[in-house]
Amino acid sequence: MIGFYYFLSLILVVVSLYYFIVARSYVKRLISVNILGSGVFLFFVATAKNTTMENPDPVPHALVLTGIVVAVSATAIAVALILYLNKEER
Amino acid sequence: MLDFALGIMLLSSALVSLHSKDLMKSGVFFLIFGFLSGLIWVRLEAFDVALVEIILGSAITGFLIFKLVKGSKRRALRVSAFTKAWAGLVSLLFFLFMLFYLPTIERQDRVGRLVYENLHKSGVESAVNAVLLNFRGYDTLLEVGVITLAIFGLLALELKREAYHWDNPLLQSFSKLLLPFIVFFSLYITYLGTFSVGGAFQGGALLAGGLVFFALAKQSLPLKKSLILLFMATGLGFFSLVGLFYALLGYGFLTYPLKLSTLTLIFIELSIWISTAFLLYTAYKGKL
Amino acid sequence: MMDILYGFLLFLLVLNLLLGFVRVLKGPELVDSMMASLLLGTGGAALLLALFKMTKEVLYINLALGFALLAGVVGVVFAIIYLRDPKNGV
Amino acid sequence: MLILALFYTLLWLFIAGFEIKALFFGLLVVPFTLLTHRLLNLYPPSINPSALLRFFFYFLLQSFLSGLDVARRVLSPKLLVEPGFVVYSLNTNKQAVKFLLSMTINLTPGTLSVEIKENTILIHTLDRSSYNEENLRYMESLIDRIFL
Amino acid sequence: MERLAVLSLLLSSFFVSLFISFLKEERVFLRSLVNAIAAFYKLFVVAYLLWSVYRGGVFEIRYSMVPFADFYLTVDPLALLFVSLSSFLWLITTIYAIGYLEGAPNRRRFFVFFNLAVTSTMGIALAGNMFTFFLFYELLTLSTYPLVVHRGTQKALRAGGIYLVYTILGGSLFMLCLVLLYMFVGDSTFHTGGNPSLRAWVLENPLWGKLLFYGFFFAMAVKAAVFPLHQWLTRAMVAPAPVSALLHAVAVVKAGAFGIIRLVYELYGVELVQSMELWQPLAYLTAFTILFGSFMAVFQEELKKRLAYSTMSHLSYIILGILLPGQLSTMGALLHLVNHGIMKITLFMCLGNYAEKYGVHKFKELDGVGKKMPLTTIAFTVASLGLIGTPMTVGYLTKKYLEAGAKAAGEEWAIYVFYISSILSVFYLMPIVFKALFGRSREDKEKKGLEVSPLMLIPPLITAFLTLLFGILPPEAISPLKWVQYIVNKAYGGY
Amino acid sequence: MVFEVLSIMLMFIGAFFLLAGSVGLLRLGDSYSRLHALTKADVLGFGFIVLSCMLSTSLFSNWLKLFLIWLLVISYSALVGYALANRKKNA
Amino acid sequence: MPIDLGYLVALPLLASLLSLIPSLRVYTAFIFSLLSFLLSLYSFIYTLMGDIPLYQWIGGWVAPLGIGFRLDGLSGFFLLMTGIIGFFVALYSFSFFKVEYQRQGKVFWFFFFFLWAGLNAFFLSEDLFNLYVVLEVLSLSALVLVALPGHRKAIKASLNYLFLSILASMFYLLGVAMLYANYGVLSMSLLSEKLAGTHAFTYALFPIIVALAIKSALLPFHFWLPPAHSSTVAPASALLSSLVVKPPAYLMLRLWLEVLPKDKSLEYLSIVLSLMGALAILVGSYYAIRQKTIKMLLAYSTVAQMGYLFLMAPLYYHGESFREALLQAFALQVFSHALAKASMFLSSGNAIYVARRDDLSYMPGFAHSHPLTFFALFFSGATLIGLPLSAGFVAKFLFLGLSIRLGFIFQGSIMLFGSLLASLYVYPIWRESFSSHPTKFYDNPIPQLMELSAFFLGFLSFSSGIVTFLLLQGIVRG
Repeated sequence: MIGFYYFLSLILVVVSLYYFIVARSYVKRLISVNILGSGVFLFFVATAKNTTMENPDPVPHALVLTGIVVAVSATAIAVALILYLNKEER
Repeated sequence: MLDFALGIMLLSSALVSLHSKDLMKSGVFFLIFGFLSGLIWVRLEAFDVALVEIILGSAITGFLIFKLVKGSKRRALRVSAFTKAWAGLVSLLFFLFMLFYLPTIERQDRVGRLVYENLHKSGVESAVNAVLLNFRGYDTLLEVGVITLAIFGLLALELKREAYHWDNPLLQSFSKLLLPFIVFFSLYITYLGTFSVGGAFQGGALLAGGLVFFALAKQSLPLKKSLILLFMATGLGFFSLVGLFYALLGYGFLTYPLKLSTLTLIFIELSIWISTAFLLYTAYKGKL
Repeated sequence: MMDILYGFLLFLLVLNLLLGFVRVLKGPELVDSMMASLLLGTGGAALLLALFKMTKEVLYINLALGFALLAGVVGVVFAIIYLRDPKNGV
Repeated sequence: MLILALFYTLLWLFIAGFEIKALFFGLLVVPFTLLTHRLLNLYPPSINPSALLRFFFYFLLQSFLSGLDVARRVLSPKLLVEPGFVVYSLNTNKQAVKFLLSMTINLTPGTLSVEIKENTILIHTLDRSSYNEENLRYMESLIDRIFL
Repeated sequence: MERLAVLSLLLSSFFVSLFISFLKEERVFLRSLVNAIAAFYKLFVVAYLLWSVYRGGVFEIRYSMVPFADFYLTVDPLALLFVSLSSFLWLITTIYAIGYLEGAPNRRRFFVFFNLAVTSTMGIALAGNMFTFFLFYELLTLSTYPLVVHRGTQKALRAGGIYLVYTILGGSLFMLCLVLLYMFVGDSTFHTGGNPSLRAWVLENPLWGKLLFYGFFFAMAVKAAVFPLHQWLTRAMVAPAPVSALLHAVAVVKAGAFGIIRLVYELYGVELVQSMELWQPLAYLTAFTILFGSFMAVFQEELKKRLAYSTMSHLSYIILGILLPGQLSTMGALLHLVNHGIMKITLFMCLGNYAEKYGVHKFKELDGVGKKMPLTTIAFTVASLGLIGTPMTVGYLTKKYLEAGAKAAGEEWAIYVFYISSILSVFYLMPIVFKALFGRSREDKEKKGLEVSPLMLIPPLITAFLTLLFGILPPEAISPLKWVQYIVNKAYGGY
Repeated sequence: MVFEVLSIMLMFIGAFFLLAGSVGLLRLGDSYSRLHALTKADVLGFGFIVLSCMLSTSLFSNWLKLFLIWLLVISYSALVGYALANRKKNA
Repeated sequence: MPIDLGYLVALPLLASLLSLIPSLRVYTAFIFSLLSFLLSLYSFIYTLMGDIPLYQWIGGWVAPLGIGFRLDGLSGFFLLMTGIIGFFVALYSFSFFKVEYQRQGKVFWFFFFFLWAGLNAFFLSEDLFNLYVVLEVLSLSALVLVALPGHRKAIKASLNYLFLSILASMFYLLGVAMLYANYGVLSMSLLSEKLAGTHAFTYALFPIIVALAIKSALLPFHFWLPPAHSSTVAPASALLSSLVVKPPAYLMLRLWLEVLPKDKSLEYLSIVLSLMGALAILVGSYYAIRQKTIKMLLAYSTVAQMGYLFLMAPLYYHGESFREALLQAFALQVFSHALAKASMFLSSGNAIYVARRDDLSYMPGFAHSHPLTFFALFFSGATLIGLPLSAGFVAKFLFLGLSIRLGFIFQGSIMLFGSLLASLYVYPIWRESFSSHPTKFYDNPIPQLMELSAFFLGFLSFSSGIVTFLLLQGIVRG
């Protein structure tokens, strides 16, 4: 099962990487970067499950939590900047 | 079975979100992606992550993305075949690379066991929060720093933004009615953090959601701007002050004595709760 | 026995999500896609509660609480932001 | 205010349990919540409990019926639907009643409130032939009795 | 105490430079005062050092600056020769510059870099190994660039650009050679008679040794303006007179020559250079430079350019003297290092006076200047005679030693080179004197008092006097000659 | 045991209604009608599931929470239904 | 225990918050920048005297569980660098925001101190994941600093920067996750023990290296840097160009020299990096030479100068026996470039302040009208070229020596050629500032503090070469 999640995360990362490069609009780029992040988080969380203990390893969970918060902050500021640029364009 | 279904849904929503020419559709599917990944975290027993993903990763990010999409022109720009080709090549290479990598991962105990062994010394009963607040509290301090930084940065640039709202009485009364509940439950989730799934970020983000809802119904919070600013800075300020305080006392930076750790952590959680809430709220609003 | 029952139950719930998802994918209007938030809100919460039933872990209820609290907000926010401007509607 | 305080305290106690930590946290939570009420100037209206209860059960019934109704229509081989709009004019002019009613309309068989005007509600019905205004009238009166 | 003396030699002008950079432009008096005090102080320290080194004192500062290389300052007789020359001339030039630049803009910047240049000259003199030498050698480039372009005219800027191109390319070559040296040998300390570890290595790898030698030589030949690398020198004459005087008579060009002395005598060692016949092609090149410089000088209309070509040829005297084997030629070279400095500085200061007073820059404008400015013209004439090599002047001594050295080395062709050059120098120097003295008289109004301000007049007179004095002093007296003898005896007695 | 069986049955009923809602979402012709299906059937299905969960737990706090979840879900369903319908109408 | 290293992070953080209070801003800025500078100085001096490497486990939780601070020679040295530049930029900013950009001045300090805290945290951190968070702190505060002027160009530059830096962060995180999946630890010191004899880490290395290359603007990813560094206000440019691009390179060196074991694949990687570095030097210098505006010139020169750090990657791999010398060369290259670039950007701020323009050709006669600023440009330019006495020279000398000793002639020659190119792009600045044509000089005075701080930075960058033995003692000690 873990293999499936690893694979899933891999696909997410690769696909969003492709779209990140291809994307011509900031919005798409932002979305693809966020999805890429989710792929990475998925990888991390799957790692947490890949253990001999009965409970998953809490450390990756905490790290992913941190990662999500960081990603949200970056997204927030990106959104503000893009909106500003769009408004200027009009 | 469930995993596969969820996985396929996740993947397809990601693809649609990435590929769709219509930015709005991308936005919607991004939100769906967030929800689904929340469910996936649940399947992976990462409950804390799930909660954060649902509240922050999907809801708050979703709000932001909506707003962004709404403010952007929706025109499809043509991509040259060359770009596609090299992008495809890069991704393919990366894919193959990772494919070779994946088998090298082995099932093993990592730091997890150590966390459970030291849990009783941390002042928190939930393992994830113990890591977050105590074992790797420094990370969390910086994380609070990052989010504070981002939002203050956004304010500092003074980027004027359009406000979206719906001046609807029903909505207004509903959001108003809901707010105390949300405050209550966000605090409850924060409280849960000390022994179960939950925590300050989750609680704060929940409250932020409520506040955004409140603001969207064309109402303004009866709080002074300076007070909101103070709330926003509370998390970082309090956390670093605590760190400094213990350093000055001689315990060491961010080192809590065993007896006081629970109390300290509760106050830290509260401060993070309130600042997260107002930070994310401001992140959505774009101004004070 | 119970496992099969629960398995079937989960199957039903996932089927529910999948069916809804098909509609969301198909569109044709944005409003239809937006119903996803509603669908995922209730469907997801139901899934969580079913898992609670299976495992008797209280934390699923808390998760469902969070889900329920946010799903609705998301739907309304959707409606407000998206359909604000007549040009961008439908 | 007192009622609210009592309400939240009890809610907290029941939800969080009776540990020391929970009590301590509760001491912070309840004032916070009350403060929110205070800030929003939000106080519970005086209500008639027995009417509320009656409404509640009636609502449950309606909700059940509506669910059944929809499921029946949807699952029948021929879709038994004939969508259309109707306008329902309100008798009352209490704001709260109007809102609560328009919400409940969504959960009663075959109706969906689309637009709330001064004292009319635009309703979308799933099946025009089975639209039943009396039902709504009755509900309105029930709700009207809740708020004193 | 010893370390302090060495350091203060180096740092006195450096601190002056730093101090001045914070002074306001208007604080003329304070600036001049500080400059003068530092110059006198330095002279005092030099005197002290001369005395103690003569009595066998050892002065050195050494610490490991980077993992491979040491920062090493040492005071040996050769260093002292150069130090005393440049600190004396510095004093002279400082006085002159204060007068010359009176009322001119940007004097603060000028003096900052002027002092920095002197610091680097001191460093070059005191460097105890090639690494330290290189540090100050490049610092000299850096600090003289602003002086060259001081005026900021397009011409000056172009000259500065060419100067930088040459010196930085030379510097890169230098650095490359230095790094190679450190990587292969690991030591670049100057030893009397040659660095032993280098010697061992060169004997093992003659090809590399040869390459390295030529690399170093050409890196320094850039500054010494040996034939293909001389372009910058003639153009750099756009700088203000004191700059040309000090830097192009002493600091920059002599630094190159001084570096070659160090290279030949103390890094490779005379024996190695001779046994490997490293010197011969270079000697021919320098001989050609002598002739070329003198020849070109004859046809220069611009006076400063004329002197610049003359500098070029005279520097090659020094280098040829170094390269030719034998004690006598070495003595000639070292003497010429000093003598040429004294004479050239006189000439430049005199030209500066002409230019300042009557705006004379070209040969044809010289008419009758000599009668109006008799003292300046006397100084000029004395120095010119010295450069030509007339008896009773220091120039004669130099030529005598150089010719004797050439004869001793068995390289008679070099003697003819010196002769021809002397004849050519008559042709390019004497017309100036004649034109100044006997040209049509100028119609400018007579001004009262001295011909130029005393600050500008006294320095050339002093140096002109010294030209004569050192020329007629007996060999026993305290003079550069004696010091040079002392050095050469030590150098050749070393092995 | 009786409770257990009952609760599982309830859960299946709930799942059935949810499924019905989704089927409705798929089959119905216009957006308004689809909203009907979602709001009504889903809410009912969810109600059953909540009920079933209530039966299988004995903690009062859980009951309370489940009730609150239910309350939230129905009110949100109603509100979102209204909001979407309204926005579509005025779009 | 000498002093709690946490102060180095917590104090600037606190200062950033306090600086938001308008009435306290100036005092906060002054007191805390002085305090942070003294703290950095103290830690540097500690590395010269005390026993290093010094580990401090935050919260008392030892490595696999908790996070550690690690103070050793290299980090102490970089702390000093941060302290010096931070302090002088602070001094500069006092005046700068008084006379210009008043609105931005209100918020500048917040991000300034945040950046400072982030840099201190980066140099001290010992944990890979913690470094991820710190990288985010750095890039977000840098991003805001880029966007600070608020005009379209700046915003666009900052957006491009933001996207690349998020991408890079994600890649970095992926690499960290991969390492954690394979080895189960995040602390560098533990990782180095676990890595020995294994090969799986080479996979994780790839995303990490890509991320670090993006963040430090190595060649194919360099395009974000010039617009970002050139479009903002002078103090911010100075901070960005001198400090913000350095940490990734530092981390790479750390990984290379202290964490990763010898592995064949690393050798290939190092060659690739080296080629990219060489290209960065050539391309960066080429574009720098072609620029017509001073800030763009300086920004491209940063690209070129960062190239040196990567050019020498094969040395990091092969130069085990010269580890100390390598560390010193690296440290000095970073140090000299940082100081010089900060000074140059500050001086360019002065130039723009008087000339009101960014074009190189609009700063004529600068050496005549504002000598102190010119001195700053002059000394720092000399440092960039790597002329002797400057720390840049010592670094280049060491690099060149090592590359010859280890047989990397190509790297050595690129190095030498690079400094020639550097002189080509520094020279126009000097020439223009000397030019007296057209004869119009800018007579309006520049505030004293602005001139002095630029001058001191330039002077320090130039003269520090002579005391390198003192500066590098910490690195020698370990």
